[in-house]
Formats: sequence, structure tokens, C-alpha cells
Amino acid sequence: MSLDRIKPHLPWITLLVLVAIVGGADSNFLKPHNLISMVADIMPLFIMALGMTFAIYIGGIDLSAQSVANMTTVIATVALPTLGISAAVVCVVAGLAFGMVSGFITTRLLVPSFVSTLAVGGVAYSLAQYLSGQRALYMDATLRDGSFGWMVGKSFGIPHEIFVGGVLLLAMLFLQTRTTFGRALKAVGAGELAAVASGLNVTRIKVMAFALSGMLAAIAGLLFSVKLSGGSPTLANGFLLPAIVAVLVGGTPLTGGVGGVVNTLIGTLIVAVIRSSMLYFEIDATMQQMVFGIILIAAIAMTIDRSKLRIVK
Amino acid sequence: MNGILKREALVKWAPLIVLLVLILLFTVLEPRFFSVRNLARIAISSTPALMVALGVTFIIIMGSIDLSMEGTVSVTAVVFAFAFLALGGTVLSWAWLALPLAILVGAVVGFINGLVHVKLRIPSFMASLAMGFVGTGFALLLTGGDRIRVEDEVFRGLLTERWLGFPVMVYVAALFLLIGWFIQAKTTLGRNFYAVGGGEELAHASGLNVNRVRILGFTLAGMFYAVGALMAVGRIGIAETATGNNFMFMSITSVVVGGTALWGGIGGVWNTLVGVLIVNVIGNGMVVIGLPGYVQDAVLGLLVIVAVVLSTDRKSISFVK
Amino acid sequence: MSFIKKHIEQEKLNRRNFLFASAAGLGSFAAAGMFGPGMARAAITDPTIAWSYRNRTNPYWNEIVSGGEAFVQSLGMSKDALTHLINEGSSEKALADVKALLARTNGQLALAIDTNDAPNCRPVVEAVAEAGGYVSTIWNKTDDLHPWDFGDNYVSHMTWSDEKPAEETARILLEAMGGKGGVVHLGGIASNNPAIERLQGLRNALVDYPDVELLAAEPADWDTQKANQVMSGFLTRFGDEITGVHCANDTIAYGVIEALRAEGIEDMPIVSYDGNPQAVQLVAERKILATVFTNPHWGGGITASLAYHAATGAFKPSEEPNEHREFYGPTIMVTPEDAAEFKASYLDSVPSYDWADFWGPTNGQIQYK
Amino acid sequence: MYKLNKVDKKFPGVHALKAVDFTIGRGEIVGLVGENGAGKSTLMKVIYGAYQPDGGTITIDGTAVRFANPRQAMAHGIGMVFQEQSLITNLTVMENIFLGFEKQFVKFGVIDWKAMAEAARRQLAKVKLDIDPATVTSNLSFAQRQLVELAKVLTLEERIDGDLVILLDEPTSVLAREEVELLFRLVRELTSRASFIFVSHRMDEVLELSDRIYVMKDGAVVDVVTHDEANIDKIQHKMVGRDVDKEYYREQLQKPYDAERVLVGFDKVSVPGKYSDVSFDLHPGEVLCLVGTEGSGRECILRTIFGLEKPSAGTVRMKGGVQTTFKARRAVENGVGYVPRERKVEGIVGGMNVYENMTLSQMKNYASGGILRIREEKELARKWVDRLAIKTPSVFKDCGGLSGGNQQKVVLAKWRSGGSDIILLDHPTRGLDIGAKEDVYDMIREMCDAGAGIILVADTLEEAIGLSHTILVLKDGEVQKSFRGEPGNKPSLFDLVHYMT
Repeated sequence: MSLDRIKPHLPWITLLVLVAIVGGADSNFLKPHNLISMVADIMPLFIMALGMTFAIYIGGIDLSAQSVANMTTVIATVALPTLGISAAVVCVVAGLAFGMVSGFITTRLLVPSFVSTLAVGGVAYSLAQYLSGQRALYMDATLRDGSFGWMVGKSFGIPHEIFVGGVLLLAMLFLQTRTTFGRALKAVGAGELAAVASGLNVTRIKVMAFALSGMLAAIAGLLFSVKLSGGSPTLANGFLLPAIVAVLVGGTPLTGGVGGVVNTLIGTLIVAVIRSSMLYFEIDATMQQMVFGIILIAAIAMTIDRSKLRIVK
Repeated sequence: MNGILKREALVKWAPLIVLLVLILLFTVLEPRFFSVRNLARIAISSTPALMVALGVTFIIIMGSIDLSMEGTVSVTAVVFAFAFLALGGTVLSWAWLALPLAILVGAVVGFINGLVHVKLRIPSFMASLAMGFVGTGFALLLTGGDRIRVEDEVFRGLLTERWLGFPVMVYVAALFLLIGWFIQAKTTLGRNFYAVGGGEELAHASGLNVNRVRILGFTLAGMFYAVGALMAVGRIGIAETATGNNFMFMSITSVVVGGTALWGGIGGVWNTLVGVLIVNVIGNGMVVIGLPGYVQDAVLGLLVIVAVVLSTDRKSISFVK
Repeated sequence: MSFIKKHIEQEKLNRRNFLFASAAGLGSFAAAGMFGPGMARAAITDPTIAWSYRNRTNPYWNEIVSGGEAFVQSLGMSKDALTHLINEGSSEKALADVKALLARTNGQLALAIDTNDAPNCRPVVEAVAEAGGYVSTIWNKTDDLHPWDFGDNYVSHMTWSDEKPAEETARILLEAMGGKGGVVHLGGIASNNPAIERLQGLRNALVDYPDVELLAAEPADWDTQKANQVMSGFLTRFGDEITGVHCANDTIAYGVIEALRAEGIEDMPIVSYDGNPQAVQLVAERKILATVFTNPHWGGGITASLAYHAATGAFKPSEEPNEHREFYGPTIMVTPEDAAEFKASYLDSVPSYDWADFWGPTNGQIQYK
Repeated sequence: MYKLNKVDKKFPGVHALKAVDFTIGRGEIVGLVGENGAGKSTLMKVIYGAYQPDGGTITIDGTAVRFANPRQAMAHGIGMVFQEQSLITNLTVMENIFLGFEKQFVKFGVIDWKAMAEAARRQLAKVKLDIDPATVTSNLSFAQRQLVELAKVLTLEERIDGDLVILLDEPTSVLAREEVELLFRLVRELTSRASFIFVSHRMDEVLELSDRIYVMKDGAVVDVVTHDEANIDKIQHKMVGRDVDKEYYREQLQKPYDAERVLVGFDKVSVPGKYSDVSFDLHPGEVLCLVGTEGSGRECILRTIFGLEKPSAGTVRMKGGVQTTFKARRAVENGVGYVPRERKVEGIVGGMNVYENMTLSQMKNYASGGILRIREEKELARKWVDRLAIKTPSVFKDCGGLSGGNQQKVVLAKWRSGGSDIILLDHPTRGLDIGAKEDVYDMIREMCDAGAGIILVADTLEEAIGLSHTILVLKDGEVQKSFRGEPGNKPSLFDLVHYMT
């Protein structure tokens, strides 16, 4: 009984335990400056994971997120000189559109999201290569600071990325818990048939979930592009698997309907801490990936609430 | 009833029709596409992918998923190469033992993968994803990042020796395809995969040891990944940590394109053969007709969607995730 | 003149330069000492030395790492003292790892890095500078970013001008083809700078060979298996029209050779780039006609050395001329004639370099177009 | 021969079985009845080895046994025929029959399909089913599947020496009357080879078939009656612990409907392959019952009204307006509420709490600009929890954890609170115990009084007759006959069955 009560809290307990372990090994890790900087750096990944949460929450997955982010780094960089801050709008709209296409293909054409998003990601990647002329581009520093400086500055010692991520988290949390859309999303994730039988437009809700995922992937790409002051069709490579891992470790399983955006925040931070721990424990370079995998298994074994999984597939 | 039969037949053959249409399309655009030499090229690039895809087919039939193939392929390739060189470096010496050893290693990795999934009760997506990291990491640990060359002429005969215009590896792959079909159609284990995929709880209630079937499934998949690894090494002559790269998305895409359903219970090895060929025909065809590199990802994506749409039995599914 | 002779000539020249350099370095050290510690955190007595690179699966990076380790050993430390940051092709991870390391070391860091993607260079450099560490970069950097804009902390940037050497290998290839026929190019990851330059080198050479047609250029992502598949496609598309192959690096060439081997084609002229041991062996066997050695071992060592010596205050980067802060690395062409000689002197026994000779083998200041 | 002595089973917080004694003799058919939660299913799971008892003993012919899993129970001749659809539909009939016991047909690792087909044919002959054993199960009718289930359990005959005990869990729930009779005939014949434990909510069937009947309440056996002394009222009294209303179907509350207004009008509506030329009118206050076998088109008509199925011909009117777009959302806006048969997967969303479920169909009434007014939702939920006496600790309770009857009440509350006045009830009392059924019947009458029209697909014919004003009998997608059903002038069972088959 008491274990049941602990279960929902396991993700953040895991996070605290990990922080304590790394902090215990090297107190430098616990310096506020370091923790803040770590959180700020993980924000683009977090924002992508935030979007991924919605796709996974309805029992799907969005493998196009990384390519969409790649594409928006290019769009942001290419569009900045002519459009200024409106480049952001173009990025967000593009992400939204790609997400909607994924959603449409998944729901209407009945292609599993694993394949449909991978395919749509291919289109985004091609577009990124075409727009960039297949090379890495950089932003003019003054133009960047003029339009997007607010994204990457610092106030009260806190990098603005954290505010960007925080605002998005709050917005998505609000969306998830307080709006009809969030409620519908939960219904679709936990009981799709019942949602249909309640007259919900399940197709539209799913398309919107994928659209949100695409939009947040685009914002992740935009933020990363601004942070790095440039764009390239491969800039966001390496985001996809950590983003998925972050969602899963946070306790949103692929079966849908369980977990949510706060879990994803915790999951992302767990990923960040595990990654840093490699440095703090001076894990040999050739061993890091294996150790990461093993810790990951342990973390997932800890954090998933199996009582919500009917059968484990 | 007749109508239903027709529809079922159409859906059943749809992937093959898609494949034929694609071949026709590329042949019209570039007649050289349809030459024995090019078909052999497609076959060569398909063989490692086919072996990996066969392995994951069994897992997908069970309604699970396996994302560990990249790690498993790398580990088995590297272990094989080390053992092969240590034992003499040519198939004609004791080094041939490295071949069964590689398959054994694949089985062990798959077995561990299955154990983690079943015993720790972690959904296969997550368990195998993490095990994939462990596998790649282990391969890296073994090689320290070096590539190991396997130069043995006899082993490389897989690629260089040709019968009827096709290299030996294609025939070896065909043999393993038949083994896969045999397991699927003629053995209890193979049928049990379908039972688990069709209704796990029901299968359990019928007295089936579902956990055992699952673990065996992952073990079997690991063995096929190992064969895929051997093919990959045979094709390039190099074993390295990166040998497993790109197998994950491609093999699962191939399986789905072939008409095996991700929710389990439907499909099989022939579907996977067709799926792998579709993906490789598209890949080869795009280069052959001279499509610029930067649009190839988009075209591949669009064609894959078309292929899946055409080969999905839309009446039989209530919803797709 | 064989390249070895050329190289020895160059080394002599360099030794002379080095004397100047070390004199200047000592001078600045003394000067810094005079102004006291308040002026800048010029001297870190025992910085953590780190290399951040893409992965361990590519022989190029393994050579880089071996150089870094050799440098660390030259300081009398075990080679484990070198901290490895592997970004796995993720710019995000590269940056996050650097920041984590800066936090752990309190900025007492001498970092050598390839930032994976050019735009990632700026935030890395800014982070290191802010924390008071020292960084030297190679390969990826956007054109608007310069070491001299960061005082001492951004020590140096080294890249390799690939256009010229790639043009030279292309000429060897085109000559071998008899100045006619068709050539295909298999490139690196499309947006990578070296990939672009190496293709440009081929194009430059082709101007002088009007009878050779560039049949196609496709990215093969520096990847053996991808190259293998792309080459298979080319063989179908062009068949016997292909009389030569220009590869953007050695790992691509391996895939190409195997694709040709599968077809029973053993005598196709091929050139590549990077000068990996295996490729050099193939050059000796005339399976590859030329590759370009960029001496990653030296590059890996010297980049770490630059960062380290700047950190310890052995020299003051801001007092060095621009050509000592942004420069081209060495390139050595390896052809069948000198492959054996090259292999003996560079690969079979790795030369022990003078890691304080920062700029000796370099090739002048980076020029922007 | 098979005996449970003082078997006890406890779960955290629940004492599921309290010192249960249970015996079954050779060739006997034992009925097992009780309300939901009385412990029937726990008892069955103990019998076939899915649960292990905490106390007491199980003996077979006097020897104590203990089953770690269903497979061990099977080895002792205990088999289970599951409630509906427990065959794996993508496998062939023979594979299903021998699932888990393929070994006998395996030679050198190869399955001998011919031998298996032969053996399967022998099993199918036992249940008098003449189908190709290589048929894929999804192509069978529900009745056929039920027989295959039975054939599957009967394989125990060959496998073990001793006697068989076969549990039948609600085997009739998806069967039409004549199929039920066929099944019963078969079971009686098979008593020469096996004993049966028969579990059903359909009291009349239990009485008809069983030699003895165990009545359970609150985890204990409260009575054992023989076939001859059995009497529905008495058993129900024992089960519920009180007298059951004589007027079970609340016929005295049935009032004439308002024939002036039409809520739903079907005029020669057809959905290809499902039903054709169906016409009827549904009026406020009317209960219109669709009667027919599985596949007669009943469900599809409900789906059409709810907008999930688009007819190819005919006109559908709702409250006077001709419907052109068929979307569930549109139907809900028109006041249609759908109470589906698969309550657990279609009715409620497990994992969502009571108020979330209640407002699921009408969120826009509790939201401004897409933002939910959660406080009002909770108020609504509390009101309806009181009104329908839903047993739940709070409105925050996960609906997946409520009992079947309470889940059904939540579903009904969802539609009623949203003002729906065209209520589609698909087997609304399936799997509910008597008390909960009575609540549902009360609610149906109450909704009629409030002016709602109800289209009902009933669980039993008795229920259909008892509740409805109008009965449409369907067969193969066509309306065979329409009956009026004023209280005191209801059609008989025979009348309906006559047109159904």
C-alpha cells in the first residue's frame, strides 16, 4: 500500500537521488551556478521532449522532431535578415504544419506514427538541406541580438532559456490540466474508444497533439539556433533519442494516458544529470555509452509505474 | 463474402504489387535499373538489412518492439572479427568457429534484452532502446574505436564469389530467410509468436508461458541480428562500432512497409522480404535515376508512406497510434 | 622532390620559427608575471586537459585522441589524465559536456575541441571564456568568430584548407584516367565545410580537363556503408562511363572499393583524403592513388598543447600575431611512390613531436572568401 | 470428486473468499450465482489455478492438490471456457484448440499440420461443429467461437486420465436463444465425460441447466440448492440479501409516450452489408427496443444514430432536421447519448476520475474559451453521485476502479447531466448484478418521464419485452416485425424468437 503511494513520486525521487550521488562525489556539481547552467543548456532538449510528451501521451511517437528542429535552425538563420523577429513565427508555423501533416497521415491514412513521423522527418530534413544550400550558416550577431537577444540573455543570474522553457512548461501544463483540449488528450490516451463514444473528435485531437509536438520541436530548434547563433541541417542531431528517453524516464510510458509535462521536466533533468555524472565520475570515454545504457535501464525500472500498464509489451 | 475475399487478397498482395510498380517505375525512368547487375546490387545492399528485419519481425509479430538491433549488430560484428582473427583469420582454419560464436553472442545479447524486458517488466520499447545503448557502448569498449579488417578471401567470398550473377551472401540470406519462414510456419515457437501478438492475456490463460515465448523471441531476434552483422562484415570487410548504424529505423520501416502490423499478430517473413526490397529498391532507384541527394530523404519518406497506405488493411483496424 | 624531403625542409624552417616563438612566449610570461595576478587569470598551474570530439568509431578521431594523449604523456602524466568528451554528433551534448566540465573544474580547463557543427563554436568559446578556461578549436567555426575577439581565452583555431589538396589529388586521379571519361564524387555530410571544399577542389581541377565529365556528386556522410550503397547506385546509373572515383575521405573510399570489388572491378582509379593507416596501406597497394594526410595525431596533440600552454601562461595568445591564432594545419599528399616511406616514418613509428612547436608545420593564416 | 474445503483468499483490504466449501461430483452440472463482487470470479480463478488460496485445501478424489498456474490445473483435468472472445482471432481454429499443447504434433521440431488438423476435427466433432480447422478464427461467428472454446477445453479428455471439470464463465452472453439451447444440449450430453461449473448472470439459464446451484454473497457460499428446489425469487433473495422487487422491469412505471413529437426518424435507411430499408420513429418518453441476433444490424443502427456510420440510402431525421453529416460530435450536439456495450473500454475512461468522465461529452458546457471550470465539474459530479447513489469514495476516484454498476451509472450520468434526450443503450445491464440492474431500469423509466427517448439493445429478451414500448425484430439487417408493448399487453418470448430466426 505504501509502495503504491510512493510510485507516482518515484521519478523525482530518482532525480534527487541522482543529484545527491553526483553532488556527494563532487560538491562542485551542487553549486547553484552549475545547476542553473546545466538546466539552461538542457532547455532546447527539454522543449523538444515537451512536445514529444504529447505524441507519447496519446500512445504514439514523433520521430520527426529532430528533423523539424534541424529545419527550423536553418529557417531561423535564413529568414532572420529579411524577417527579423517574424522569423520565429515562420519557424513555429512550419513546425506546426509538419506536425499536422504527421498527424494527418497517422490518423487519416492509418500509417503508424513510428513510420509516418519518420517519413515526414525525411521531408523536413530534405527541406533543411535545400534551404541551407547544404552548408552551415551563421547569424549576424547584431541582427540576432536585435531580434532574439531576449532568448539568450541573463536576468538575476538566470539565463533566459530557463524562462523560455519555464513559460512553455507552464503553458503546456495549463493546456494539459485546465483546458478541454488537455482533458480530451487524456481521454484519447487512456481510452480512445471511450473518447469516440463520448462524441469527441478523436482525429482532430490526435492531429493537434502531433501539431503541438511539431511546434515545440520547432521552438526547440529556434532556441538552439539562437543560442548557437546559426543553423545547419544537422545542428540538432542527437536530440531525438535523448528527448524520447527523457519522456520515458519521466514516467510517461508509451502506452499513453499516463504521465505528463511535469514528468518530462523531471525526465529531462534526469538525463542531464546522468550525462554530467559521466564527467564527474570520470567514466572512461569508451565506457560512457554502455554506462549510460545501464543507468538508463535502472532509471526506467525505477520510474515507471507498472500498475498503470495492463500488459507489458 | 466474395467481396471480402477479394479485399483480403488485395491487401495480402498489396506490398508485392507496390514493389513491382516501383521496379517498373524505376525501369521506365532508367532502363539500366532492371539489369542483373543492378538487381544483384540491390540484393547485396538488402541482405544485412533483411537479416536484421527478419529478427525484428518476430518481435513485432508478438506486438512488442525491439530497438536494440544497432547495438547487437555492432557487438556481434566486433566479437566475430576479434575471434576470427585470433583463431587464424581464415575460414579454412579454426577461425570458422567465429561464425557460430557470433550467432551465439547475438543470442546472448538478445536473451539479456528479453530478460530485462520481461523480468524487470519494462516495456520493450524502453528496455531495448537502453539495451541498444549498452550494446553499442560495449562494442566501443571492445574496439576502443578501432576498425577491424577481415581480409580472408574465403570469408569475403560471400561478396566476391558469384553464382548466376548474384554473390554468395544473397544465397546465404535466402537460406536464413527459409529458416525464418520455417520457424514462423512450422514450429511451435513461431506459432506462439502469433498467439502472443493476437492476444497475450488469452494466450497466457491457455497455459502458454508467455514470458518464455517473449524471451525466446528476443533471443531468436538476436541470432538473426548476428547473421545480419556477419553479412555486413562480409559486405564491407570491416567490423567496427558503427557497423550497426542505421539499422534501427530502416529495419522497422521495412517491416511495416511489408505489411506486418506494429500492433502484432499479422504479417511474417515474406512480408518483411518484400518490405526490405521496397526500401532498398527506392534507395537504389533514387540514385540510379539521378535524384539530387538532398531530396532523397523526402522522396523516400513519401514513397514509404504511400507503400504503407496501400498495404494496410484499413477495415481491420479501429485506430492507429 | 619527395614529400619527406619537403617535410624535413619545412621542419628546419619551423625550428627556427619555434625559437622565436618560445622566446616571445617566455617574454610574455615574464610580462604577465610583472603585472601580477590581478590583471588576468593568466596562469592556471594545473589545468584539466580535455579533448571534445565526435566519436570513437572513426579512425580520424582516434588519431586525434592519440595525439592528445601523447601530449599529456609528454607532460609526465599518464594518458588517462586527458579527459574525453564525446558528443556523438550532437552539438547540444558537446556544449552541455563542456559546461559541465567547466563547472567541475571551476574553469581550470584547457580544452581542445571540434564543436561538431560550426554554429556551435560560438557558445562553446563564450562559455569557456566566461569561466576563465582556455580553448583551442579545430575544423568547425563560423567565419564571423575569431580568437582575437576573446583576449587570451580563445587560444587558437586550426582548420585545414582542403580545396587545394583535394584539387591536387583530383589532378592525380584525372591524369590516371587519361584525361577523359567520367568521374563520380562521393562526399561527406553535405553541410560540412570540408565536404564542400573537397568537392570544390575536384571542380577546380576539372576545369583543366574538359574531356572528363563529372557524372554525379552525392553525399555519403563520411560513412563506409552509405558510400557502398551510393557507389552501387552509381554503377547502375553510369556503368562503364565511370572511369574514376573521387572520395571525400578514406572511410568513403573503403565502401567504394568494396562496391567495386563486388562487381569484380579491381583497377578503378580512386583518390581519397585523410591518410588513415589503412588507406595508406591501400595507396601502397595502388588501390587508392592518393590520399591527403592531415596529421591528425599532431593536430590532436598540438591543439591540446596550445590550450594547455596558454592556460599555464607559457605564452600569451593575445600577444601573438593573427596567423598564430587562426591557421591552416599541415597537409601531406601520400601517393603510391612514397607511401611506404610515409608509412614507415609516420604510422609504423609515430614521430615524437615537440609539442611546444605550435606553429611549425602549419600552413599560414586562414583566408576567408 | 473435486472438493474445496474452507478455502480462503485475501487481497489487500478485501477478504475475497471466506472459508468456501465447494464440491462437484462426476458428471454434475453445478451452477454458481452471486452478485458482482460476491467472489464468483475469485472462486473460479482459485479453481482453475490462476490464484492460489491463502487457506483451506483443494482435493481431487481425496488427494490434496495445489496449482501454481492454470497449466497445472489443466494437468488435473480442470479447464476453463472463458467469457466471449477468448480465442486468439488471428490464429486458426486448430491452433487455438491446441495452443500451449502443440508438442504432441511436433516431430523433429516441425509441427505436423495435418495431424493437428485431424485431431482438431475430432475435437470439433465433440461439439458438433463442422468447420475446417484451418479457418482463421476471426471468420467465425460468436456462437461458433463459443463452441470452439468448448472443444478446446475438451482436449483435456485426451490429455489426462482422470475426470474433467469444466468451468463455463458466462458462456451464453453473446449467444442468441437458439444457440444457447444448442450449447445446453451439448453440455448435457457431455456430462458423460465431464462435470461442469456454470456461471451466469442469467438466472433462468442457471436454473434450467444446473443440477445444483451455489449461491454466493460477500465472499461466502450462502446457500446450495438442488435443481428441483430452486426458485428464482428465493435465490435472488439470498444473493441480494433482500426481496427483489416483483416488478423487476418497472412495468408499472411505464407510461405512454408522446406520439406527437419525433426525436429520431429513420426512413428507409440502409448501410450496405449491415442493414437495409430500416424505418422507425422514436418519440419522447418511448423505449424502443431492437431485437435480433448478433449481426442482425442492431449495433449498426445505434452507430448510425451516433454518427459513426454513414448510411448509403434513406433519410435520418433528428428532432425534425434531416441529417447530412454523420459525425459523433454532431450527434452529441443533437442530444444523442451512447451507452456502449463494452463499458470498460468504450463507456468510461479508466485512468480518469469521476468528474472527468462525467463531463467528457460536454466539456464545452464547463469551459470558457477552452479553459475548464473544474469547480463546476466537481459540483456537477457530486450532484449526480448523490442523485444516482454512485458508490465512490470521492469524485476524484479513478473510474477504472469502480464496480461495473457504478461505472454504468457514471456513463448514464454523463449523458443525462449533459441534457441528452436520445439515449442509445447497448446492453446496458450486461454483467451487472441484480441490484445494479434494478438501478438501471429505474433510470430508464426516469429518463422516459423526463421526456427522453431511448433506443435499447437489451441483454435478454425478457429485458427487452419488460422495458419497451416498441420492439423491432431484426433479422439479417431487415426489420421483420414491429411489436407494441403496453404493460399487460406485451409480446411473448415466443413471438419474438419466431421472427428472429
